[in-house]
Formats: sequence, structure tokens, C-alpha cells
Amino acid sequence: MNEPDCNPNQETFVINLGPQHPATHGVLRVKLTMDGEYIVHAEPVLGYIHRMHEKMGENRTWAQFLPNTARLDYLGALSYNHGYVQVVERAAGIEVPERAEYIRVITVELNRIASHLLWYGAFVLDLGGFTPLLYAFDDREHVLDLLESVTGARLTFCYFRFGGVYNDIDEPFITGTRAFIKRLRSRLPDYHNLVTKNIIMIKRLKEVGPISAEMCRRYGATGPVLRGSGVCYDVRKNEPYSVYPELDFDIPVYSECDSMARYMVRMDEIDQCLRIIEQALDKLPDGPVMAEKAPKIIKPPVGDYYGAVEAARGTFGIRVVSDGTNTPYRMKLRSPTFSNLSLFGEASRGMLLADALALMGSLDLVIPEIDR
Amino acid sequence: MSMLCETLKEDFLALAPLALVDTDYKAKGYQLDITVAPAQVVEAATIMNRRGYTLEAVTGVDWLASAGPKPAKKAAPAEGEEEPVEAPGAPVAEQMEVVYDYTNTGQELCRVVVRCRIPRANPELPTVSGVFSGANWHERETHDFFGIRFLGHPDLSPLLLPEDADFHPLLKDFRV
Amino acid sequence: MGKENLQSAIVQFAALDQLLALGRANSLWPMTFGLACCAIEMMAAGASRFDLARFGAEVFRPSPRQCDVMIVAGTISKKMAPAVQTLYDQMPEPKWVIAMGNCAISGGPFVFEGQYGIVEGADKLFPVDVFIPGCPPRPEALIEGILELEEKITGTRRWPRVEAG
Amino acid sequence: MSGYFCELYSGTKSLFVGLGITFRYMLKPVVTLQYPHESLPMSARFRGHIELIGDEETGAPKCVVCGMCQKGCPSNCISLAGEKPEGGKGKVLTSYILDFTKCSLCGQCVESCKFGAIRFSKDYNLAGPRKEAYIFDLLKRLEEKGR
Repeated sequence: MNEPDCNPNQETFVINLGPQHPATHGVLRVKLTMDGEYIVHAEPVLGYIHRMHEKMGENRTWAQFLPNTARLDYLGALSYNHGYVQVVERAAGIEVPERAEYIRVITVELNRIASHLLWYGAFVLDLGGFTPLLYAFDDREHVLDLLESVTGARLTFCYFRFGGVYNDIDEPFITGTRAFIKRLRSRLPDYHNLVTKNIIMIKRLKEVGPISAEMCRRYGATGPVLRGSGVCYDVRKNEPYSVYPELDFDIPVYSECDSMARYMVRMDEIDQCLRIIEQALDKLPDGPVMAEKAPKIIKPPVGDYYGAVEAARGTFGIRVVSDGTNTPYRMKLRSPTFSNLSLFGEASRGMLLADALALMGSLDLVIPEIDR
Repeated sequence: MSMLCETLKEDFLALAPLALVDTDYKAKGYQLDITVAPAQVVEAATIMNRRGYTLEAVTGVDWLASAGPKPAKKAAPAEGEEEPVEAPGAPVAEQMEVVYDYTNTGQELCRVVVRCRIPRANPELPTVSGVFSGANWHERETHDFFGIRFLGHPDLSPLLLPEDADFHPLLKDFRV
Repeated sequence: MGKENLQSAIVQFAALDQLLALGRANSLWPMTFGLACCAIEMMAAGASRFDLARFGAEVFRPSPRQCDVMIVAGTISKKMAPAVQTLYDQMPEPKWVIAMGNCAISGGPFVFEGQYGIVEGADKLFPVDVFIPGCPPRPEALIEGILELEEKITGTRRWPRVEAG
Repeated sequence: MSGYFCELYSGTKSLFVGLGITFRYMLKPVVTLQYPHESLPMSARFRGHIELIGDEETGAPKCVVCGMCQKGCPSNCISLAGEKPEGGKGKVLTSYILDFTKCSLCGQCVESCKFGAIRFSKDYNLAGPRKEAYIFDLLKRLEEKGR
């Protein structure tokens, strides 16, 4: 192993965390230079699940790339579906019927809840608590049941289409979703009593892993990480897309900058998601779910297009370059956790190893999305 | 066009970029499209940093002369041109393009694209990782995929590809 | 794989072997080893609704030294392949491998002409005992895979079969 | 000092509150599905691997060998062949092979089929010792089902 470049008078050693480690949520590897229990230098090593999405984007037709978007961030697959269909619709000039947009919002928000619930369970598991995971997965299964009844899949949804959605939602889905909203509202206080107010949790998260707003800006961090640093930035509000402007919801912001703030942002977001879904169900208009004029074969005009959506972990940006043929010329996927993780090296400097894992958990990493 | 974009435009006109185009946000997804020379990349980033923007992504596009789109007309430099121009500075010879996506996390929306063309045979340009720390990984990734060398970058070893990778898979003429 | 990996004893205790196999089959300790999407379904299989503990397979161990079965849940990239291989080598005998999901079986949807980054199937690296197709497979399919492995170890199936449809 | 005792009190309280929740859930009905003994009904839209739909009267596949599913598939899972019988109209399907191990269940094939000849099956719990078993000969499956 290479000699770490740090003070030669200090006795440091190198620890290899990952790529197979339960706390890295997948196959992330971090090379840690340690001074005792303290981190001198942390260097994430990526690429252990690089799946060539961008290369595949150049090899497949516009429609054939759709299933790939579900496999980037598999916890919030529908947001990625949404980002991709949205930028292609922008490029090809396809109008989406209103009902389809409402269905998109409902399903995306349900997916966001599922994602946050899983994160909640896994995060507490990282910190040593096993029980909350079981509660979170119990609720998550209900979301997945609902989503499966419309999309046919549990995880890697491929539901949106250019110009609408694949299937209309039905009455059982609507009543089921309403029942779920009621159920989760009654369960959320339990979540808070079990974890948020727990003394061990507070001790491990309060004032741990501070990330300033300025650091977020330098690294391009978005999502709950940025909102936990006191910056009210959410693509759904700042760059309104779909039917979000017609819905009334708040963006939870905490300015403590610590892991607890990021935890609270996500927990409050679950609440806001429920609000969004409730309103969207109330306002759901009748009509078609697929644009009538949507062309069968997509050939966007020459040029490059950018689109961004708020995924569960931050801004998912996608840049497509079209050369006028039925395959993209270039497809750049800007994943939120790639930028969020890039600040880990700086943020974890001088931290205790155990605290750094709490920080890493609070970044909510999904590795295949970082490596793409 | 928001106030924020207007002030930014003034800043950039002082820099004298190769092209500066107001784009239709609805059609393209961004408001300003700026093409700069390789030597101006760092200065562009400094302006963005001063104005409180954040760097969303850095990426490359490989423009093989044969595979690229039909050359659009050469964008006229500066002077607030209004009509949207397709693919500004479209390829003439084999080129690489480096694209920087900037955005503002404040209340006003302004997405800016800064591009820079470099010859494909010798793809080199200065790094902006000194200005935006987040550019470090993005540039490493771009080097992985396209072999573009960012001069002054602290560490250009492969990020996503295996440590000993010596190929650049997103080049259009890449074959296994 | 499996029984034939054990060194044959000078004196054969058939009944004892069977007992041992039964014990092994009902306490399969998988390795905590999630690669990609399928790992989430693996977690779901271990959580409240599906509860792998009912089959003695809930003890997900982070160390390969304590595991019997490796569930390859996700795409193996070429960069990851040496690590996966090492983990497999570090597991004590007898050991079994379950390839969960299409990526682990054959590279799945990530196989295309000119692909440069993934290993096309876990069986290119080491022998695989049970294949579970799907993208990702449902948790029931993973349970089915564990039961299939139990059947392979003991030679009989203790649990009823479920007809899909 | 008082801060210390305050913390001790609130900390102990939080632990008991947590235990109380666990206790409450202990008395609630079990959420676990006893899988091999009972199973969930698959929703109507559940996506298993695809299968051919046979004509209700003759049992012959509805497929007219247009090849749209093959073209639409992102992962090249489908290979089909047909031949034109002498004197007959249109093509007749002779083989339809699905390599399920490469499928991503995106549904492009079912969507692109204008003749309603394929659908998703409800096979949700496949597992077995051979990977070749998941390269399905759908025509044979259809025949077996018809029998």
C-alpha cells in the first residue's frame, strides 16, 4: 500500500473500507488514512458497479433506454423515469396530457416515500438499531404493493412513456393509496418516538458531520444534503416541472448542517409527500393518459437538451445530445449522489471513524447511481 | 430572462467569449449558452463562483466529423443574439467538446451552459477544480470516458474504470 | 458443489451425513453482499413480510469466514470481479452460491455488443448452485431459491411447492 | 450537574418509550406472509416473463411473425422465426425463443405487439439449478399449456 501523504511525524495507517462492507450500502470503497480513531484523509474509490449506462445510451434507441433509467437509482426509479421522459419530451416537443402528469406525480411521490423509508431503516441499521428497519419495510411493502398494481414491478419500474404513462390508474389504487396515507400518518409518530427522540440517536447525530452551505455549493451537492444545510433548493419549487406548481407543499429546511438535520429533512419530506399525493388524488382530472400525437419512433431535432428533476437524493440532471436519428448521440447522466459523495473526503477529515459512517449514512448513497 | 441571467451576461460580455446565446428555456432546458476558448474556462468558472452559482456537472462530447450533426451556421460572437442557434459552434474538424452545467441554488432560476471546443487530436484544457472542488471528480470521470486531459488537475487516475484502464469507452471510435 | 466437496471419510456414516446435511440446509448463513438492485429485494426478503428467518437463513454475516452461502445479488463489474472472487475463496467449505437476478446469471440487460465493463454471469467466476431469474426477482423467488438449495443439500424438499399463476 | 441528570432522565424515558412501541406492536397481528404455505395473489399487471397467447378456438399462437417485439427489445432477448405455408395466408410461427436471463421486464415487446399475441406471465417464483432452464421455448410452453 502506498505511503499516505501526511505529516511524517504522525503515526498513521491506512484502512480499506469496502468494497464489500455493510455500511457502504453497496460496493463503495473508501481508502481511509487514520490516526488512531481519527480520519486524516478519506478517499472514496468508485467504479465497482460501473454499468456503462452512458455508453448504452448511445447504443440504444430513445425508447429502449427507458429501462436503464430505472436501474440507476433503483430506490427512486420513477423519478429517473420522469427525468428522462421529460427531457425527451422537451426535445421532441411532445405534450403530455394532464392526467398523465398527475399520475406521474402520485407515483413518483409514492416512490420517494418508499425510498426514504428504506433509507430510514438502513440508516438506523448503520447506527446499530435493527428494529426500525422492520417497521420501515412493513410500510414500504404497502407502497410497493400499490406501485406494483399499476406498474407491474416492485423496484425497477419502467412505467412512464414519452407522452404519458403506460397504464391508467384504477379505483382500487386510489382507495388503496388513501388508506396508505392514513396508515403512514398514524405510523410516523411511532417512527419519531422510536428513533428521532431516542437518546442514542440524538447523541450520535447531533453536531456530527457538519456540511456547510458553502461546501455544498462548491461540490454541487443537492437534495436533502443541501436542505439540511439551510439552503431551500428543490427543483420541484425552483424549477417547477410537471404539475408541481399546482400543488401546495413545503420544502423542509434545517439549518443545523449536521447529520440530524439531514435525517429530519427526509423525515419531514415523507410528510410532505403524503400531502402532495393527497392533493394530486383530489385534483386528478379525467382524460387520456397518453398523448394522442406521440410519435411511435422518436427522433428529436438536432441539438442538446437539459432536464432536471428532484429525485429522492437530489437533483437528477440529464443532458441529451441528439443528432436527429433514433439513437441519442450522447447521454450524460448527472446523478445527485455522485456530487453528494464527492464532499465526503473533505467533510470527514478529523472525524471519528464511527461518526464518519453516520455521515456517510446521512448522505443516502446508492452506489449504482454514482458509478452509472 | 431573469435579472440574474442579465447580470451574468454582462459579466461574460466583459470576458469576450466566442459565443453567447440566449436560449429558449422551454425548448432547451437552460437559459444561457456560452462558448468560450480553452484559456477562458477557468475565468468563466471564477465568474460563476463569484456570482454564487454551483457546478452541476462536467462532461464531454466527442464530435467525430463524420458522425456529428450537420454543421449549423457559426454562431456570431456576443452582442446578445436573440434567435436560438442549434449546436453553437458546430464541428468543422474532429473536435471534443467539454460542457459545464452551472445552475443557481438561489430563488431565481438560471441555468447556464458553458462549452469549450478543443481539438480531438490533442484534447487538453485547464482544470476548474481549483475553483469548484466538485469539478475534481467530474473532470476525472470525463478523463476516464474521453481521455481529455485537464491541465493542473491534482489526480487524473481512473475514477469509474478499473485502476489500470487505458481505454476511453465513450469515444465514438472506441472498440473493445 | 456441496456434498461432493467434503473429503470422503474412511468409514461412511450415511445417517450422520444426512443429519449434518439437514442441519446445514436449515441454517444457511448468507453473506451480506449486495451489489445492486437485487440486494434491495434481498433486504426485503429478510424483513418483516417475507422473513427469511423462518428458514434459518436470516443471519446475514458481513464476513465471508462465517458464511455458507453467497447470494450474488447484482451486476458483477470487471472492477469488482477480483473482490467477488476473493470473497468466494475466503468462504469455508462447504459453500454454495446463489445467483440472484438476471445480471448475476448472464449479465442481464447490461450485455450489449461492445460492452467493456461487466462480467457476463457469476458462473464465469465460480460454480453457481441456484439461479433465480428476474429483474429483480421478487422476494418469494429468493425464498424459493433458498428452498431449492435446501433441496440440493438434503435431497428432499421439506416445504410445499407453490404453483404460480 | 443538573444537565447530567436531566439527560439521564430524558434518555431513560426515550428508551422506555421505544420499548413501549415495540411492546404495542408485539400484540398486533403478524405481518409475515408464511410463504410456501400461503402466497400473495399477483396483481393483474404483474410482469413475469412473457408468454404467447393462443387462439381460443384452435390453440394456435396469435403471433403473425411481424418481428416487432424482437426489434423493440432493448436487450435482444427474443428470437423468433416463421415460415410461409404453401397456399396459406401470412406466416406461421415456427419458433419463439425468449432468453429470460437477459430480460429487463420493461414491457416494450408487449407494447409493440399490435396483434395481442404476447402477455406477461405470472411466474413470480422461479428458481432452479440450471440457467439454461430460463431460455424459454415459448411455443412449446404454449402447446403444453393447451394440452
